[in-house]
Parts: sequence; structure tokens; C-alpha cells
Amino acid sequence: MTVDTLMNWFAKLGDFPELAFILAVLICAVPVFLFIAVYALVAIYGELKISSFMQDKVGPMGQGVGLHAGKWGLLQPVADALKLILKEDIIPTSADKKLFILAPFIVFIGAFIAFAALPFNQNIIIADMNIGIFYILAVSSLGVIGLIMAGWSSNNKWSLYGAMRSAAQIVSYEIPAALSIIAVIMLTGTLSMQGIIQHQSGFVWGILPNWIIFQNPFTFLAFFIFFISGVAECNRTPFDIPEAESELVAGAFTEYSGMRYAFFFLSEYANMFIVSGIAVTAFLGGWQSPISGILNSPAWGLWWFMSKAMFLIFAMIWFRWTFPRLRVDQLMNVCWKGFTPIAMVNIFGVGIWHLMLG
Amino acid sequence: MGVLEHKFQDNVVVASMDKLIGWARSTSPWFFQFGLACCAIEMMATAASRHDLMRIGMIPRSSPRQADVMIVAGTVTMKMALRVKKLYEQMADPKYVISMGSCATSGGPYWQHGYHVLKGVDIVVHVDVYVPGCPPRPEALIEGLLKLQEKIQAERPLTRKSV
Amino acid sequence: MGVVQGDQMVLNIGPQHPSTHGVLRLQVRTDGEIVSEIKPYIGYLHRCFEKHSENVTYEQVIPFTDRCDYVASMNNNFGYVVTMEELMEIKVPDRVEYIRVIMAELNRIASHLLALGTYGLDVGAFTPFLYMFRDRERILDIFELTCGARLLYNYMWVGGVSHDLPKDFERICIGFLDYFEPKIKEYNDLLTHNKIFLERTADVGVLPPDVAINFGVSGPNLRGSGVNWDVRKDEPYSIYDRFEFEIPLGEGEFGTVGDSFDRYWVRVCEMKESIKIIRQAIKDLPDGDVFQTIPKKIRPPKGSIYRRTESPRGDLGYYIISDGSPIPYRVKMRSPAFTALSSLGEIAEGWMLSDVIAILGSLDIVLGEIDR
Amino acid sequence: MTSTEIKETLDRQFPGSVIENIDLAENQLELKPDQWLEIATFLKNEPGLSFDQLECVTGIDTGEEGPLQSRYNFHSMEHRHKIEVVISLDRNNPKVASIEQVWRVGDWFERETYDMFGIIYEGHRDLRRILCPEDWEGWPLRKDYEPQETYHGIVVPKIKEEEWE
Repeated sequence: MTVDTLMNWFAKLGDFPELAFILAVLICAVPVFLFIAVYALVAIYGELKISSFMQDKVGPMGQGVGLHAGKWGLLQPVADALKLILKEDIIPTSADKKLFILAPFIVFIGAFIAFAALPFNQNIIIADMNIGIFYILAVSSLGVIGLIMAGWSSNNKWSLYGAMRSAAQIVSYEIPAALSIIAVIMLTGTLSMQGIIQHQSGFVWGILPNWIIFQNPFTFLAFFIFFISGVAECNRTPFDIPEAESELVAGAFTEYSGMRYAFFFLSEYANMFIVSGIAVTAFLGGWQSPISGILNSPAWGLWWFMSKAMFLIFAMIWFRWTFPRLRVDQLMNVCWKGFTPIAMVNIFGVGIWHLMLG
Repeated sequence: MGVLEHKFQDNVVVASMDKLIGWARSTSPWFFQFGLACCAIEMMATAASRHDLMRIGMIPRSSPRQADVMIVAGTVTMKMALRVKKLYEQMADPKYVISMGSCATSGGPYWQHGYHVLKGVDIVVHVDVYVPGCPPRPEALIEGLLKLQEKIQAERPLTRKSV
Repeated sequence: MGVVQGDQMVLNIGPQHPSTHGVLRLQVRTDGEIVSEIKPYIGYLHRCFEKHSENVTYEQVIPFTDRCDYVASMNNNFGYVVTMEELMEIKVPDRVEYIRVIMAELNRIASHLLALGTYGLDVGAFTPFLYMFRDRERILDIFELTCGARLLYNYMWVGGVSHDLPKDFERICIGFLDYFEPKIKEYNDLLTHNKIFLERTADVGVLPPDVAINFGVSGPNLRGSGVNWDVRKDEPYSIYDRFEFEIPLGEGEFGTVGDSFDRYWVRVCEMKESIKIIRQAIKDLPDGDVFQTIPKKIRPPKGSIYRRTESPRGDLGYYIISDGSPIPYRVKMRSPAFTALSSLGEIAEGWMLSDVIAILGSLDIVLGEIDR
Repeated sequence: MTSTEIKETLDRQFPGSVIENIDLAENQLELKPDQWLEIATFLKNEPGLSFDQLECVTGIDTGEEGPLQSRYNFHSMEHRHKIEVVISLDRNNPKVASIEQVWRVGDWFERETYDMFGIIYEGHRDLRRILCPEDWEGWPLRKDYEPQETYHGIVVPKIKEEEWE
């Protein structure tokens, strides 16, 4: 179900390559959008429930009068979404209208187009580009522009703080994340997402699956650097200083209401999925099953990919409800004095290990 | 929503749409994290583990823009009155106000000599549900919220109002 | 920090803000993240306590003291009745004294739980807050069993208490203490010894002892700065001289003496000391009639008195002037949070915006008491 | 040091500043307002006294015609003794020196007393209303205070006074 397949199919019908391309992209975009929406609903419900169980609560239970949110509150996120869509859309008079309107969509697009290169299984990938991982890292930083636009155009001091903080944070944490990915690319020798996954079949040291995280100690470290930087890029606790509820009210989103706010919400969860998706692809064997050769059909591939990604998302939720928040300068210290040097050294380590033992 | 509000004749489709909207709004009333005085502690206790407001879908939001329900929890003073009004105005429609406790409802124990106490928050904002008590028990606040849900569900946001 | 000078921006934190602990407004002048000047504006909850006191009878003042510091109502009652009894020279029965101490110390635990929980919230940890509220509910249950109210009790009366202890109180209270003591370790594991929490609080907002005394800071905030001053020990009132307990002091375990962590840590330790006091009090609890010495009509002799007691926030003073009538001529409350907040400008300037929130949280203010 | 000794010390250092007032209790002493700042500095810095803690500042209205009073409670952490100072001020022109720069806690205490009684503390660096809004009228805790009728368009209802017995 890649764009290429669709275009080939259109090519058989007639010679209109531009139109075929647009059609193919649109056809692919609809399921991705639906996927994000459904996934976000599930993830929000999961977050509410998981956090509640961690906090000795029960979370949404659909209690209430008359029509309620279903058994165990299963329809809670649906109601939330519907309500947000139906809410009044406030654009503050002092806001910069164009940017204010545009910002949520740019943030969302950054997350949305990154889905194009995520390999859900052997076949499901919108576009298996030969620069896949590079593409994702590049476009997922688009979100930061949207955040700055949101913060600046709101004309609110809290938003401005949130935007400035998030800009500094996201741009900084790109570096250790990218450096960790370089280690992976050195081992696999390809930038293509499918190529990286195919490289990880088989076993290492007899028992462990041949995932990159297990291939040598340096990649093991690289995974954690990447994942923590990824959490930071998603603005999740302990790195949620751009949103920092107890300090900045709601950070860059302070002035947003209704549907625009829902888009920020959606993109936050979409970003979480992308970070998890890259981590799964690059370090945890993507759609490969833990026991290579068994349960490796495309359907199982989807299952493995999703379950690995969901586990990482669970870990993010777990962090959020456990840790306090870092301060902005400590956050920068962690990045520039901790992760970046380690990630640099890591590259050499991976290379030397690969040369000596690989 | 604004353009569609109260624009349709009553019929089956509109009625069920109304019902759907009422369902969405009543099931996820995000409340405004805004404590004034003693009642705020009880409001926090209501949202905390034992009573757990999330059961009925209430999630605290600290920005007025994203909140649906403002729980005026505590004494509103003259110095605060205009700020409360401003916060109410900053909320996006549809918005609801719960006056929690006797201070917010009428001035409560500060009724007689409280020169600086606003005698009831309904002087400055429109109140939907009054919860009595000083301070109301968490159960009372939840009861008030359920009453608010009933009120939201009974609304007909799309149907044209008969004059 | 702050070598490069940019344009300064004035930021209003509050009156509605998630971590101002009520309706406080801080006018903050910031240079980027760094705060160069803080001006607290208070009075958004000024409910005319002192005006009311001048217009109602002495016993009717007690419910208003409840509402001043609504987190530690028992201690506020306690301070008022101790002052009144000293003015009227009433000697209450031993049972009343013991009940009062048990209630005051239970409320101290409840108040500290709220302070620590919201402090966790201020630095971004949400879960400890809910854990602490969960355990606080159990204390409220004990209060509810005793006097029927959850938050504002009006329990201590001049010369006695409003209700005798319920049946089985000793068992329930000891049961709670047995449940609660291990929980302190849980909080420490979850929050106190978290690396991020230590980074955020240690060495932040140092309050040197001399500045603290000069600003009239008292209670756990003062003890966090290493000053050994506790009214319960140094000017014993009621029967605090009969119990053995220690005064935890800030030691600068992870940073400097008097930093935010020390203020936090002193509160954690004080909860343990309160448990000790309650255990001793329950062991020695005598029998007796709790209504015996409640006067029919309160008409204190002409005169004035200033007495302070140790509330969870510090020295809680009452200045009562009587003109011989059943209505107080003047009641002034010297509230500990008021003085603690006045020092905020001094200790929080030069820190980052996030630190200001953390320092404010570590002072444990209750706006009801500041504005009265 | 006992209250009598403190009184004697002050009388020695500042002759004529201590006013004899039989209405006051044993630990209280009344001072004339004119030398107050010097006396306060002395109270704090004299090693034998060293009152490092200003516990409380209370304003009192002694009645319709009587003077306003500003009362200070001092405590010494070092010597563990305490004293209360009473200063009577003219009702129509209540002015007294500010001790805000001697004890920093006096800052807010004095602002509060100013807010409630209209006592002007001369030399205070930031004497504004603290509890009531800046544009509030009148001094609420004076005995002859009448609440204003409206505040920014909000009506302050008048409630009839009941008799308490």
C-alpha cells in the first residue's frame, strides 16, 4: 500500500503522472489521518486510565447522569474530542490572526507527514524512501515552527515563554537524537526504514534477537539516549517545560481553545507515536518478531510493530506520572553537557566495536 | 458552533443532534483549576484519589480557554470580583459556572460585616448550579456536578427557540 | 548569570495561576527566564476577619479562626482558645488538653501533607500529591468521627472542646498512625530522593538564618534555616512540656542550609515527630469531663494579651483586647504565612521563573491566613 | 531581663520617652512617638536587649474620640525576653516613624496597619494599601468606619446591625 504501488496501478490506467501522484498521496493520507485520530483516542484513554491506576484512582468510568461515557468510560475520549470540536473558537483580539490560525495545523502537519515513512509491517509503508529515517528526523522538527508561531502569535506572555522554551529544547535535543541514529546508520549502511529493519533479522550471541539495541553495548546506550531525547522532543514530563502546567499555565497553548487546542493535543500524541516508531525501527527490530523466523508474517509484523511502539508510549506515560519536571537550564545542561558528548563518543564506540568484533 | 446555534426547526434529526451535543458536553466537562479559599481544598480533595472527579470525565485545566466549567470555590472579594468576571469572559462558550459553598453563593459567614466580601458571585457572573455548604462535602460538589450534567443534557443547542 | 542584559518584561503571576496556592498575585520583572524583582500583591482573599471579631461574641470568633487558615483549622482554634484561657485564667481539665494536642498534631500532619503534596505539584510531580491527599483523607475521617466536620471544625471551645472523643477513638487513631508511618518512606522514595526533585530544590532559594529572623519567618521555614525555635518547646503552652519530641532542623543535606529542600525536609521530619506526640498523648489520655470548665458566658476581664502558638506554618499569634464586654474590642491575628510571604522578594530574586514557583511552594503559604 | 529592667534601661538611655500609664499591663510600656526610630534601633542593637524579632504590629482604635495606637510586640531570640511597646497617636494626624528598615518584617505589618487604620508610618519606603484594593475608601478597622456604597459598580449591601447579647 505504498504510494509507488498506487502510482504504478494508476499508470496502467493512463498517462497522467502528476494527477496520479496527487491521487495516490490523497488516498494514502486518509487512512493515516484516521489512524492518527483513532490511535490518539486510544492513547488518551490509555493515559487517563494508566495515570489513574498509578494514582490510586479509577479514572474515567462513564459515571454520571443520563447518557454517560459508556462502560469504563470507553467513550470518554470521543466525548472530549466532540466537545472540543463544538466549542467556541476564540481568537484573541490582540493575537496575530493568520499565524494564530495556522500554528496548530503546522504542528500537526509536522507530525502527520512523518507517518509517511513509518514501516508498520513488511508491506504497509506509505513511501519507502531511501532516505526514510533522515526524512522523518527532518520533518518532525517542523512542529517547532508551529509551536513558536503559536506562542508568538497568541500575544500572551505565558505562550511566549512556552514557545521560547520549546524552541530551545526541541532544537537542542535533535542533536543527541540524530547522533544516536547515526550510530544505527553506521551499522546498517542504509537510511531506508525497511532496510534498517531487514538488517535486524536473526540472532545475536545465539539467544537475543539481532536487534540493533543488542548488537553492541554502545548501541544499547544509544537507544536510551535516543528515547530520552525523543521524550524531550515530545515535550513530555520530565521535559515538559514548554507546557509546564504549574509554571506557565498551559505554555504555548494558553490562548487556544476548542478545535485548535484539540489539534495540539492530537499532534502531541502523534509525535509520541513517531518517536516510538523511530525507536522501534532503529533499535528494536521494527516489525521483526523477537524470535526470528517465527510469527513473522505481515499480520504478525503489524502486531509486533504496534506492540513495541505501544510499550514505549506506555513508558512515556509512566515517566510523566512519576517524575518531577526539570528546570530550563538543567534541561539544557542534560542535553549539551550530558547527552551530546556521550552520543558523540558513542559513534566512535559503535564504529570501533563494529570494526573489531563485527 | 456559533453560526448553527438555535437555527433549526425542531425535528427528529435536530433533536438527536442536540442529544449528541448534549452528551459530548455533559460527559467531558473540563473544569477550571481555580481555587479561591477554603472550598478550593475541598475541590482538590474531590478531584483527588478518593472521590476522583475523573470518573465523570472531569479533567482539570489551568487555562480558562480550555475549560468548560468554572467552579467558584470560595469567598469572592471585591478585589477579586472583577478578575473572576474577566476569567469567566475568557472562557470559551459553552461555559458553565458552579458556585461552590455559601461564601460564593451569598457571602456566607462573611455576610454581615464583610465590607470587602462580594455577597454572592452571581452579582458578577451567571451561575448555573449553587452548591450549599461551608465548605460543601465532596459528595455535595459531585451532586452539584451531576445536576449540571442534567442541565447540559436538557439543553437544545441547535433547536430554534420558540418565542 | 545575566551578563547579557536584554529587555525586561513584567509578568503577572496570578491571581489565577495553578501554583500560587490561592489568589496571590506576583508581579515579576523578568529578563528572559531570570527574575530580577518580585512584588507580591495580596488581599484578594481579605475577608475582614478582624472586623468580624469586633462584632461577634468571643465564642463566635472561633469559626472565623477556622476559616483563616483553612488547612490547619484545629491549630487556629487551639491558638485562640489558649490565648482566651490565659486571658480569663481558666485551667482546663487534663483530658481536654490531651484531646487538643492530639487534634492539633493530627491536623499538623494533614497540613504538612497538603504542603508537601502541592510542593510536589509545583515542581511537576503529580502523583505524590494524590498519594498525600489519599492519606490526608484518613485524618479527615478521624476528625469527622470526632466532630462531624471535614475541614472547618469549630472543635475547640474556650474552656473545653465541642464533643468528647468517640468510642474506639484510640484504636482508630493508633490504626491510622500504624498505617501512616510506613507511608512516609513511600513519599521519600517517590519524591524526596528523586534526583530531579533534589536538583530542583537543593541550593535553591537559600534563606539565611539572620534574614529569616529579621523577616519574622517562623515555623518550619525558620527551622529549615537551622534556627532552633519552636514555640511548643521554647514557650510551652497547653501541655507540650509533657511530651518528648525533637525539633528537626535544616542541615543542608544536599545543598546549603536554608534552601528549599531543607524547608521541605523539616516538614517531612515534623510529621514523624507529630506521630510520636500523638502516640504519647493517646497512651496517657486521662478520663474526665470535657465540658466541665466551659464558661456559661465569656466576659474576660479588661486587658490585653498577646500569645503565640505553633501552627503548622509557624508562630501564630493572637492579640486580644477585652473591654469587659462579651464582644472583643480587638482581635488581631499575627499569621505566620504573612511574614513568610513578605520574605519572598528577598529570597527569590535572581532565580529563574521555575525556581520562583518552587521557592513559593516551599514557603507553604495559605492565602486565607495572609489576607484574613 | 524583666520588663521593669527594660523600662529602666530605656528611661536611662532616652530620658522622658517612657510615659507612665497605669492602664497598661506589666509587660507593656508606652512611649512617646517622637524618638521612636532611635529607640527601636537601640532595642535591636543594644547587646543587653537585642530584640531581634518583631513579632507583631497591632493597630488599635481606642474609641470615637480617643487616640489611635500602634502596638509592637518584640521578642529576643537570644535572651528569650519580650516586651510590648505602645505608642499613642493623634486621631486626626496619626504619624509615627517607620521601623521597616530596622526589622524588615515591619514592612508588611506597617502597611497592614496603614491599610486598616490609616496610621502613616513616616519613612516607610513603600506605604501602600496591602489588603484592600488601592482605590478603597476609608480605614476599615476604625470604629467609625462606614463601608463605601459601591466599588467599581458593585454594590456593597448594607446589612442592619443586630444586637448581640
